[in-house]
Amino acid sequence: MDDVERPDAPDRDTLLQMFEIQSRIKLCDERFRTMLMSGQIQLIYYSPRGQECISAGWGVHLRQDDYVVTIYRGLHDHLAKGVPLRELWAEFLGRATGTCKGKGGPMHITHPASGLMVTTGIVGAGIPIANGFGLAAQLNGTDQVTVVNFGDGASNIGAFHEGMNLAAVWKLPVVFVCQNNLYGEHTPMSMSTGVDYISERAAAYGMPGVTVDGNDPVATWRVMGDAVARARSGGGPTLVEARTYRFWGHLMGDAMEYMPKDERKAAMAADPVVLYRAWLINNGHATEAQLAEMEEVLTAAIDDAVEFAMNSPQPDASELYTDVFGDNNDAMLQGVSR
Amino acid sequence: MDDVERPDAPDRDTLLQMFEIQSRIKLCDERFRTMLMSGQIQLIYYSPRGQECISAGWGVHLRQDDYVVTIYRGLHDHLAKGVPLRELWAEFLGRATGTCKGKGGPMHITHPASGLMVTTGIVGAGIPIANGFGLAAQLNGTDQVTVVNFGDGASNIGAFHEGMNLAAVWKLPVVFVCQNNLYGEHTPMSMSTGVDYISERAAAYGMPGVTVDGNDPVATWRVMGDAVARARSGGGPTLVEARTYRFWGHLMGDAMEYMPKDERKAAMAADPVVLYRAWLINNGHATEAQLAEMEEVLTAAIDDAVEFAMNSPQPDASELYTDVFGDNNDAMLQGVSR
Amino acid sequence: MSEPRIMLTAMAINEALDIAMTIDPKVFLLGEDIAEPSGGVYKVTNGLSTKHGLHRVRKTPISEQAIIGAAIGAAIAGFRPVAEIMIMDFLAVCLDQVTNHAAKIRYMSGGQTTVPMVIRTSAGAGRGFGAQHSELLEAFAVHSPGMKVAVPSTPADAKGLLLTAIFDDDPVLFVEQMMMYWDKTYAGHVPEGDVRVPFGKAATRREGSDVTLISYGRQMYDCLAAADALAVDGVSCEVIDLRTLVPWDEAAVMASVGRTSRAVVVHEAVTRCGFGAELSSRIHEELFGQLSAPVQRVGGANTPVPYASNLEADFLPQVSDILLAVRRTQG
Amino acid sequence: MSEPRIMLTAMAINEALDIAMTIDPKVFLLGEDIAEPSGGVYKVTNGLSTKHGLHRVRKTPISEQAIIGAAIGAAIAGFRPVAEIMIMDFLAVCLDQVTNHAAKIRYMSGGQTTVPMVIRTSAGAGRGFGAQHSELLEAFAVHSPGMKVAVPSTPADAKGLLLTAIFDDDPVLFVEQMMMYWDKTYAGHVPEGDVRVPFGKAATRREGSDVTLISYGRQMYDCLAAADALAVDGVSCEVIDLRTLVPWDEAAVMASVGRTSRAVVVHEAVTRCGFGAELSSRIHEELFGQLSAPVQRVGGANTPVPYASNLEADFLPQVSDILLAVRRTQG
Ligand SMILES: Cc1ncc(C[n+]2csc(CCOP(=O)(O)OP(=O)(O)O)c2C)c(N)n1
Ligand SMILES: Cc1ncc(C[n+]2csc(CCOP(=O)(O)OP(=O)(O)O)c2C)c(N)n1
Ligand SMILES: [Mg+2]
Ligand SMILES: [Mg+2]
Repeated sequence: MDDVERPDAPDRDTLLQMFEIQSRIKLCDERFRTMLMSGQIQLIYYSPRGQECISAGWGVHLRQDDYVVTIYRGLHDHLAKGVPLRELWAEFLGRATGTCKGKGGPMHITHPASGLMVTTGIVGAGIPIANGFGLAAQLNGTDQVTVVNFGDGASNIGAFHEGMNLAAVWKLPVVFVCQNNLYGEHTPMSMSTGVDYISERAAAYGMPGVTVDGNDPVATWRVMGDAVARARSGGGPTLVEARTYRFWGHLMGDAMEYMPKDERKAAMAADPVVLYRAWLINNGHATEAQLAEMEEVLTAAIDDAVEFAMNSPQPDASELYTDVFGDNNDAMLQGVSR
Repeated sequence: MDDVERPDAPDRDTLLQMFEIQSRIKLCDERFRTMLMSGQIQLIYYSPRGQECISAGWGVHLRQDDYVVTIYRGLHDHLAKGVPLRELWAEFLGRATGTCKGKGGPMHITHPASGLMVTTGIVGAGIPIANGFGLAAQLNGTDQVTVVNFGDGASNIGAFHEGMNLAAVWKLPVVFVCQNNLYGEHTPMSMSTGVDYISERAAAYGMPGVTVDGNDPVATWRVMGDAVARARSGGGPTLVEARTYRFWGHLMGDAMEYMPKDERKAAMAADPVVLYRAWLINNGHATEAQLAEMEEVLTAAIDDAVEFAMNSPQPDASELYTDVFGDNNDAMLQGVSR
Repeated sequence: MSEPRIMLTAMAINEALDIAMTIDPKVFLLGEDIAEPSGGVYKVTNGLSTKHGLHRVRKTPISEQAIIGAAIGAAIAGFRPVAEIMIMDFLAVCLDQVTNHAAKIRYMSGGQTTVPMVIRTSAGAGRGFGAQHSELLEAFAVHSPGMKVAVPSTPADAKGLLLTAIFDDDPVLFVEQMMMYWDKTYAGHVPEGDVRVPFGKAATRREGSDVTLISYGRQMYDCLAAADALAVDGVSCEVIDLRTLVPWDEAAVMASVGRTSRAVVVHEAVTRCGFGAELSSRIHEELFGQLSAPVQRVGGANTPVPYASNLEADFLPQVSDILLAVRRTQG
Repeated sequence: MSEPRIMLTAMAINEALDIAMTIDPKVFLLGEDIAEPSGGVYKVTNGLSTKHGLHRVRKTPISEQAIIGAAIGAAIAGFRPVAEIMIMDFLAVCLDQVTNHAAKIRYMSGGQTTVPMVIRTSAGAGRGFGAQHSELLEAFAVHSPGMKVAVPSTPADAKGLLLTAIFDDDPVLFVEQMMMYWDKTYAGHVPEGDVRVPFGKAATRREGSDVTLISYGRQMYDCLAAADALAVDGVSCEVIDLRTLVPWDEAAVMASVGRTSRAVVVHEAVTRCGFGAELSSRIHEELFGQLSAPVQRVGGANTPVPYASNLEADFLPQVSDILLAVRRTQG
């Protein structure tokens, strides 16, 4: 984000709210990585660092009763939808106090109270499911919106195609957010995808498609706002491609030998959260002290969540066998010698 | 086809060759339907009547060593690729002398000697498989072309999307022929598909896409020729949408209550094979006598094939257990009490 | 007492769907070609879109992943969707939505989100449809913890089990053998109204003392036919119809086989790694030492389903196969 | 005699791929991220694209149906493709290509077209990947006539069976438990060169006289550990490693159990309707009357795979479960 005032910017509250979400994500991510590197915790971790502005961009447009679906790389989306820090941390660490009692884990965060409905580890699979939430709202006659997040790589899988087409044909209130970080695991988008812009694919369904710089919070906010408003008002679905970059590769421990060093260096130098922070201050939307205080509060909340999670027990052994079915679990688990 | 001379038409031999293929399909289809209605034979039959010009349109461009993949509604494609009448009829009737010894049936006609490689009953599934034939040609450095046929309905399934994208990214020598007959089973295309023209979907893969009147043999011939030539010369895949109509609904016995009567009547009145026949005569490309003789020869060949098939035995009972694996079949079939 | 209401299987299923939609606005249907004017390729959903509206009887594109996905999301959001997968073999194009999502979501969310949906699917050989339209794949769902599985054999069960499935809070795979839809051989009395058949309760279709035939779905009739034939020879067969496979009625099976000391399990699916293997294993595990003969399995051949009618008939488990299997238990 | 060549499982697989590509130009690989510079997410294909070229080690989009489809077509056309499905649970997104096409095409074509391809896939719990990245699904393939299935337990078998799979004329599902790839616990001697291990020949990993433990893949080691523990108590276990499930070595299993009169089958997959049910059924069918106890099954819990490390460990079959099962056979 260039350091000039933006006539297209939202009001100050919204600007700060976006920053708050971005910072929460960034600080959370930093804590995860620090604790992972120091060996305090161990888990498969997909860092969303670099992609904060996208979730913040839709986050401020959504109500609590709107639905969000996301993927294994979902921490930013979970936080943008308001999943509470304590339960989120506890779930990432596999504790009984986690959102899912430690049974789902980072790839399967669910917190209906915040509207975070499904996190899936199967590339593209959340897209058809998101349509179901949209359909529920449509059938109920509410104006709830569903936002489903996925990567650039996901746009090559069958579920994307089927889901996009059905949403268009049924005019579902769903916003399809393709967080294009230019890579799917170790493969650059150009080696896997027949188009340069994922948003070009929207036309194949008669759906509006738009590409936005996902590192520009103001532009992203506007595009997301239009898409959410279209969905909310019965105008049907939109495909938003928000272009960004994964700072830390596919997952922690990734050697990143397939990412050109300069490319990554440049992306990190243009850290969108850092630039946005500076922009807020330089354009008088906030003072350094204000933002620092916000960050302090967030840090304290993360401290608290980490402590809560680290001090929480693992799930009781009996939990292995619960929640498989709603009723009569024992009978359903029958047929085991062990 | 209007009754005026066409400057875009191919040479006379090609024109007559196309008519020969169309007539073979039309006559075969008529025989199947007559025999089904009279109860002489019983089988699930998907009539290709109305779609003859499309297969003839690519048929005359292909060599024997080119590959074709098609679907349950595939009789026209089988014939256009040269599958011999006797074995084809025998397979449709489940006889030991059929292309597949009676074990595949109409939905699974295979005849590698003619280059008819796979017929599948799963909507869309032939598309990814066709890429494999294209890849084989590409890796072998031959200039063989693969033509894969599918319906409008198939363009909404995941396999279509994955297959199209991979073909584009790998620049495979494959021609994707969408035989758009406006319906998928009982559902009109407009109720299931986000675009008006399937060819619009090509852009989502950076692939050339073109729509042609599949009832116009000359126009279809030209478009198919371009696509086949592009594939053969290393120019990569093309999506051809050939628009047409199913005269007899989804399958024999279909009540067709979902097809507007007038629409069907108009389509049948504009029978593309009949119009083409008239055009050939009226524009001096053939005489009535010439075409009638051609039809007689074809009818005799069909008579022969029908007789051959009807007089062929069903497969031997032992065939149930063969061809499951290439070796050591007994051991592989182990584990049966029966 | 009222007259018996004799119905065909397809009509019984239709009635269950109608009742469910009538009593609960959260029930809706989705699938290919299920709406009017055609009412489904097998006419099973005939009339329902006219009565309940196209918003509740929803025709879809040919997009099975989208169908199951939409059902999952709507189910989590409080609906009770009934999705139709036209033919069971097509489960293979959307299995990810079924086994990785519908089945696992309750567990992965720690019980926060449930997926009360039904997947209705028609299945089975005998129609000359060939290798890709004739399979019974219930074993896939049984092997996927989180899925319940029902396979009715009578019109009354088709209706009663479907109603139970729709109002169950877990995802249910509901298998309808297409040979039974409109064939009068399988017609039977169907009680009026919202009469439900519970899951996990087998039906004893015939009592007997020498051997227990355990089956489900259409093959139950083959068991009855075999029992008739064996009765002539003085062999008394008990015929147990499981009705649901997850859960299945272990108590009833063990009690019966405990008495007869002989069992034959029969299903249409390919024998190898079919549900019959699970049944056989369980019976041996529980009743070892009480059995007079090993449990016999009768199932589809371990081959794809062939097209030619003679081979297709041979693929299917035959009454004669059951007779042979029973003889082996008499050894 | 030369020194033993101790290798890790991933390296042994890599060597098999390298040899196959070297000796036969028709062999090529395709899958997500398998090429350089990264060489695969588990580095199993490391170096191969550099050596054999990007046209033979083909990175694909995230499109599993397209991957398997391309392999099928190329296989029919005379190649021997080796497709990688990164994690076994993802088979669910492409199962149609596997079970409806790869498996059935030879049969449906009456033997005219064959599909000599391999699907390599990594599998298994124990890495904290949760419910959608941890499953063993070999039973799906065993229940799909036309597919062969291999699950190696040692580096030598991983190499030798993979070479056999690649040069076999039928489609093979080749299951690699990811816990074994780079773990020294599973390292072992691997013969140099094109040394193949035949399908359908079990390996007796330990001889014993009291009970037969039948397993495959990683769980074979749990069987050995159980056998060690039981030896202390004077119980002598024979450990049979099946190596391939289709075909499986009935002769070896029946001979061993015929001698010991007791059997425990062990695998990682969910127990219900797992391959263990097939094994158990077959053993009872063949050896009824010769068994001293019912065949015991030890497998994954009948639940999705949980995330928390303590639950995940409990999900997996444990050595202690095997000990308990053996005790049950001693009755
Ligand atoms: C169906 C399926 N195939 C493969 C994978 C393995 N996988 C996990 S993440 C990933 C890359 C996805 O890339 P993208 O959609 O761009 O999302 P990103 O990770 O970049 O956020 C792959 C291939 C999977 N989880 N699911
Ligand atoms: C995956 C799958 N879903 C559903 C079906 C059932 N089905 C068979 S044909 C058909 C309609 C296909 O329509 P289209 O692609 O337009 O081809 P057409 O029959 O019109 O030639 C359907 C839904 C199937 N065979 N495969
Ligand atoms: Mg990406
Ligand atoms: Mg059509």
